[in-house]
Amino acid sequence: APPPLAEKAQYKVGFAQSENNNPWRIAETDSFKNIAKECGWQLIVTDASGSASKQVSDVNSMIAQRVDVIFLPPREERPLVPAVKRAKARGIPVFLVDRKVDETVVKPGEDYVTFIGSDFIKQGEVAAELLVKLSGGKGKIIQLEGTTGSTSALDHVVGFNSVIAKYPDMEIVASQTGDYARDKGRKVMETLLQTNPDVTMVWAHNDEMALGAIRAIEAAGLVPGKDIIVGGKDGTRDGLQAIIDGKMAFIVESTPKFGPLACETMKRYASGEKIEPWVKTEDRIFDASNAAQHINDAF
Amino acid sequence: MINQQIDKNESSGSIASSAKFKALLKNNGALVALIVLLIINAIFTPHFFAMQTFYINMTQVAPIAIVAIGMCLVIASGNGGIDISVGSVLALAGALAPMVFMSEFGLNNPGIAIALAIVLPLLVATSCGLFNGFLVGHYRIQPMIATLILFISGRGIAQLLTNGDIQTFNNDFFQYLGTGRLFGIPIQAVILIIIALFVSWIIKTSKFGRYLLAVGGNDKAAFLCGLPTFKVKLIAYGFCGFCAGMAGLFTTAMNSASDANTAGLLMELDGISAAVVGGTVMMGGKAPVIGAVIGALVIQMMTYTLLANGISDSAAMIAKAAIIIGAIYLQLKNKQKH
Amino acid sequence: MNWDSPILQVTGISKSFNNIPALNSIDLSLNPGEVRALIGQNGAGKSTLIKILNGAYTLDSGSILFDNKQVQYSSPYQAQLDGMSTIFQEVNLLGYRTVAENIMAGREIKRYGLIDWAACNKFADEAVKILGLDIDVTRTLDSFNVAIQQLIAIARSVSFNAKVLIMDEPTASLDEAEKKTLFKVVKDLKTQGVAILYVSHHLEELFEICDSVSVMRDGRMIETSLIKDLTKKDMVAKMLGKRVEDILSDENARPKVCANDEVILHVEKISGSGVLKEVTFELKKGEILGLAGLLGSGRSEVAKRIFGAEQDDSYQGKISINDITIGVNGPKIAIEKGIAFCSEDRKNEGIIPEMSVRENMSLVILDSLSKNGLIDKEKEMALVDSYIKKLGIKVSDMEQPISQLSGGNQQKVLLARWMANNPEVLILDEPTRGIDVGAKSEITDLILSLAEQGLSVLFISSEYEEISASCHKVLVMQEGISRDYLHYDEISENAILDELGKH
Amino acid sequence: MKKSQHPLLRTEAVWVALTLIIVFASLRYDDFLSPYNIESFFSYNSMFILISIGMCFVIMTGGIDLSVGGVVALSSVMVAYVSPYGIVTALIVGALTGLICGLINAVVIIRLRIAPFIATLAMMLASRGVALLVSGKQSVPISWEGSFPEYGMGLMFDLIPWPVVVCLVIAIMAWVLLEKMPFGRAVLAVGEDEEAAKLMGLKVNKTITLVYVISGVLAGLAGVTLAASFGAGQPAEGVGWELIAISAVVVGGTLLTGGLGSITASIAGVVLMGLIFNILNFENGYGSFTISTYWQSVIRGLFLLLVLIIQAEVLKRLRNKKTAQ
Ligand SMILES: Nc1ncnc2c1ncn2[C@@H]1O[C@H](COP(=O)(O)OP(=O)(O)OP(=O)(O)O)[C@@H](O)[C@H]1O
Ligand SMILES: Nc1ncnc2c1ncn2[C@@H]1O[C@H](COP(=O)(O)OP(=O)(O)OP(=O)(O)O)[C@@H](O)[C@H]1O
Ligand SMILES: [Mg+2]
Ligand SMILES: [Mg+2]
Repeated sequence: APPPLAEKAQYKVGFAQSENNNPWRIAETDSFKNIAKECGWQLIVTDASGSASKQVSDVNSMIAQRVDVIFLPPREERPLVPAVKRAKARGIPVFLVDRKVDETVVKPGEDYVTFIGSDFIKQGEVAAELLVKLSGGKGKIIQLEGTTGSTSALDHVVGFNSVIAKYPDMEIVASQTGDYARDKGRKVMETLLQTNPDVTMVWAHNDEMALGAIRAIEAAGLVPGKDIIVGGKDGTRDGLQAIIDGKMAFIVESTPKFGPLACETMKRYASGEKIEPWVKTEDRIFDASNAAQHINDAF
Repeated sequence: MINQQIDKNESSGSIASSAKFKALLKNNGALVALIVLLIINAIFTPHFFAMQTFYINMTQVAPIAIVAIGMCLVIASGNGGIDISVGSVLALAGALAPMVFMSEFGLNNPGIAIALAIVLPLLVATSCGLFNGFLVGHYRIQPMIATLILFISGRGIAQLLTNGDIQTFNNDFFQYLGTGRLFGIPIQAVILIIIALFVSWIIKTSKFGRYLLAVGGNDKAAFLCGLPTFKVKLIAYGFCGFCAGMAGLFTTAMNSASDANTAGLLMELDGISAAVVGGTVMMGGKAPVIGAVIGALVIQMMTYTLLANGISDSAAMIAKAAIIIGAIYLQLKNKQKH
Repeated sequence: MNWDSPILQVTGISKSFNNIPALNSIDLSLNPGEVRALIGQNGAGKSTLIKILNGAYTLDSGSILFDNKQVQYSSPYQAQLDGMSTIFQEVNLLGYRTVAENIMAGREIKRYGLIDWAACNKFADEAVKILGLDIDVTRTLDSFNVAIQQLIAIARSVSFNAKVLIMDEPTASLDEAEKKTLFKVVKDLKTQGVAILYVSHHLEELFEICDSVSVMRDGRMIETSLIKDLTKKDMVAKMLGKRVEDILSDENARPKVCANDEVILHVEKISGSGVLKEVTFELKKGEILGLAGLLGSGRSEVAKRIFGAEQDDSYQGKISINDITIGVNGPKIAIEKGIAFCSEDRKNEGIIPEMSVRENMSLVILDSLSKNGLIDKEKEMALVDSYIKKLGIKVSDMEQPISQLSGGNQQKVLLARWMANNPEVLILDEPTRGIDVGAKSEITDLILSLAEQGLSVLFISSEYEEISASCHKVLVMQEGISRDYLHYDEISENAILDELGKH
Repeated sequence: MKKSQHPLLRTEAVWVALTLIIVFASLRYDDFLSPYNIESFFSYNSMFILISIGMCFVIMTGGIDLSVGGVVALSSVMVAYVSPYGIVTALIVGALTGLICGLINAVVIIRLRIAPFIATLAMMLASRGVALLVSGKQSVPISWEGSFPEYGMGLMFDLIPWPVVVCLVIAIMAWVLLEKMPFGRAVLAVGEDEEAAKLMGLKVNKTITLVYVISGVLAGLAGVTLAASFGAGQPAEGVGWELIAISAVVVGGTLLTGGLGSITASIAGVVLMGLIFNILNFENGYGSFTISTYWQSVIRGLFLLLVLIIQAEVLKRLRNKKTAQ
């Protein structure tokens, strides 16, 4: 079992962010910072700038500082295994946030307390099903992938492709990385659109790339939402605005606001409750019907 | 003797011109690479011959090419000249522009704000370049390390200013910088061509150009000739900063958003590759500005070709490496023969 | 000594660069214990021949017989191991490394596979002692002046047990005292049976040490004869390919007395953080003032100080030109005030190698050649063309890169660079270093005629012969202090030497 | 006994800064000098020490190696695949991977006469490309059984992580190589003046080849550490590591122009730069205020600026004084 946690008024808490360079990550970090006071945390935040090994080293420096709890959004599945192992060895309970680590090596309820987060494969499936519904199961698709090698990007591809494969009239004509960035997403989309003019759908692994794709579609003289259906993921303010403007068809939510859930889960654990291995977040679907309603609490 | 030469040239005009073209190709690995890429595209890439292809490549190449021009001058200024901070400066300038016209003052004075949103980022970017130039020229810190400082901190400053947020905006005037066309040519390309021709002309005909190449060729000798070596370096680095700033404005305008976190990432590599593929020698003392632009076109066409043909970006990296080495090797080989 | 079985025999060596012949069927033979002078104008092919002998270049045709073996070395180092050592025109050692490391480089003494520094230092110490150098071999090379560095280079070569020693202008940066040391070494080696091939543009010194002379011209070997059969004039005539009668005698070179009294340049008690302690002198209009002194006496520093070439806060003293005081804020101000300066280090501080003759020449006067920051190219070409003609600079055309010119012609381009700016004071630091007699006298003539037109010249040279021939007045410097003047009538080589010996 | 250190090589700055920073941090933070922190600090930074030693050799010849980050990634991927065969195999495969990359660098630089900056920039792209291709863009799992993970996560004598031991051995070897072997002298000679080195009979091409090979091999070994201590073959890791290594070497007083350099000072440079991260983490934990990550990069830049300006000022004084001896 993972190391126990005493019930205290004040905790020294480590949050080892993997990178802080996109709105989603920033919102995630902020949600931990925002809940800290209310939850009685003295929060140590580190930033691994996208390097898995630095993230391990950040966790190590937290262990050295004898934190009570570590919240870890692992940059990647496999490389963060040692971090989890070491924390356990030093008697510090770890909560994984938003991404998992390799479950064949370390297990929830044993090496770490639990995984708090969404199901990336599911998100991919949901997105694919939405496209099927909107297109009537027919058409050509471009997929804009997340950063090469990231777990989320890999899982999204798996989920998305598995559903599309079931529809013979649907074809993914191109699947390229846009690095989760608007600029790159735009450039890639511009090029892909040029070589695949008959494309009718785009799914981007985050709203930023979707927004970039929209710019590219417009620049090509086409109308997003009419000529080409665009789907996103996350639920950013800009993304929801694009739905309201009719440029984006849907967004599969992937909330970064783990702070409250993390606080609650930790309290439950401290009180001795047995925690389920996966604390799932409720991911909604945003579309024209509800975008306006949610835009004010989007990040 | 000179007269004789002219006679000879005239009598064999057509032969001379075709020989000239051959010589041009021989001396310009970048041009060869570009032509090869165009042929490959003509054969393999679907829908390659379309106006839209031209537009896309023009708008996408503009930031790289402009940075490459700045990089070309910095490398030409000698003593290991290089500027690896261009990406960070690009991000900084790109982040500043929307901050200006989305500020309260900007919203109240839209006209002035647009002008300011262009001038201020360029000023800041130029200052960043001047700062680099100061470290290089005054403290004689090796350029790669001197510019490493802003490479690390520049983006941090941009992120601090924007709090890491992406700033999305809707501003037709400013977006014109990204999507506008002049005589049917994307506005960035027009600006790029103007800058390239102007700088190339300056290098060839002006006192500053001569100074730059002299300082790059032998800065001690240039100093003893009373040339303002420090000022020349300041201008070269400052101008490189300016170019990075311009690229930042383009990027922000294209996206109708600024993103301090990712804008211009790895731009220094593209800029350096383009400049060098275009014939800039790392030793300094040579500033082939037009070559740098051609080099940027090579880099851009390569990216486009690989992407358009669905080649994975991992394979694309290897291809890029090969073409950089290939183009430069062609150039060196032909130079050695002379 | 065996004069009949040569240690080195070269027959029919030819070499061309880019189809331009540099050497044309050269024959040469050298006996053990013989000191052979190799002379010729700049570009005659002396260095090329040497580089072929030691394997730096490959030959196109011909054969080299060394020590009764047919050889063709792949590198100078191979030659050195085999007993043929070369001392190159420029010091080719490492300034950051210690003297011992320089001497031992490539053949360090090892113990248990690691370098035995104590043994290395000892070996090096002995190697330099042979040359009469008493220096700490664990100091870095660049803490010694060029002359000592040159001697260290020689020590390295000699320590390879050379059978043939090739020296390419070894005295170019040595002063009289060090030359004496070098000559002594040469004589010692000679008695040990080492054959020496000695390249030099200083024809007088050949009489002191050489047995025989080979003359090269335009890549051909013109003649070899015993030195006692020749006069200096004969040599010059052969080098230039003229008749002896056509060679002007040295006496004509002496400048006319300078009648002017107007002082242009005042230098008062300047000193600096370097060797400069106290230097005071005046330079009159149209006067050529020689600065004589031993190596490291601070002559170059005086020049650089006047020109503001080194920005150093610790400089003191007063310098004024036409009664206007000038500071130390870089050469720009000095140039504006009418000072010109040709550095002793032509390669590193003079030419811009990648640039053409035209661009090199016009660098200082670009301001006056341009309007609104743009260069008037026609004006520039006209000006450059006129100077090429005026100074008789040998170039294929003005767009030729300066690095392709011979040393003498490079120097003329640099002189033209400054003359074009119409300076009032011209500072020349070793302007004839490494330049052949022909070009040398052309340059001296040029300086004399400039002075006649009212230009004041500060002339620094380590050749007292040259100084005494071309100066109105000579200032003797020692260890950063200006001593006495020698006036027009007192000037002679011996007088300078006497003066140097006084203090 | 051997020699006087050349005055242009200024290593004092880095040692003084290092001492100050360690004293400051150990007084301010309780657990800073705890064995755990020291051990984990070095097991992470041992990778940077390895590549910085290689970089130091390359820079001393007047070259530069931008490919180290990519080579680390590629090596870690290759090593992960062979991890079931134990650590010895892994070390060999890692070193071999680096060796091949280094050799290619050297060939491009020497045979094709392409500037090191460009040649290794191309290798930086190529090695990363191969790493991503081979791994299918995903991190490659390692075997959690046997000697491989033990190397990464176990401690020698329950005290020192194995990679740190290896790193230490290599550091000593590098020091001996530089200071006590002819090869080290050749490296410095080539860096100061290639022409002179050639004339002295030093094997210039061999020396240049060897330094790039050394740099490659050490990057390869860093890749082994990355896979073993940090849990997987990581094709996307190592971005920007070349800059960390270069700045560490420069902060250690080595000139980028070549001819001078110090292994120990370069290592001190790595430790100094690494400590900045470590201390910023501790400062956040200290609780008086939180330094946002954006501020951290600004602070790191400023710190680098400070060190460089001090170095430059010292050098300038020295140049002025030099003639006075
Ligand atoms: N590497 C080279 N490439 C092309 N031409 C060369 C090269 N080296 C020498 N030359 C040419 O060969 C000729 C002989 O040059 P060399 O250096 O042997 O003359 P030198 O007699 O040593 O002159 P100096 O007295 O100036 O040293 C010159 O015309 C020179 O321009
Ligand atoms: N670049 C340099 N590096 C090291 N030492 C130098 C340098 N320039 C001058 N010195 C030293 O300063 C002293 C004075 O040199 P300076 O050049 O002024 O003398 P000089 O009389 O002109 O002799 P030289 O004929 O060598 O130029 C010498 O002892 C020399 O060692
Ligand atoms: Mg010569
Ligand atoms: Mg001198």
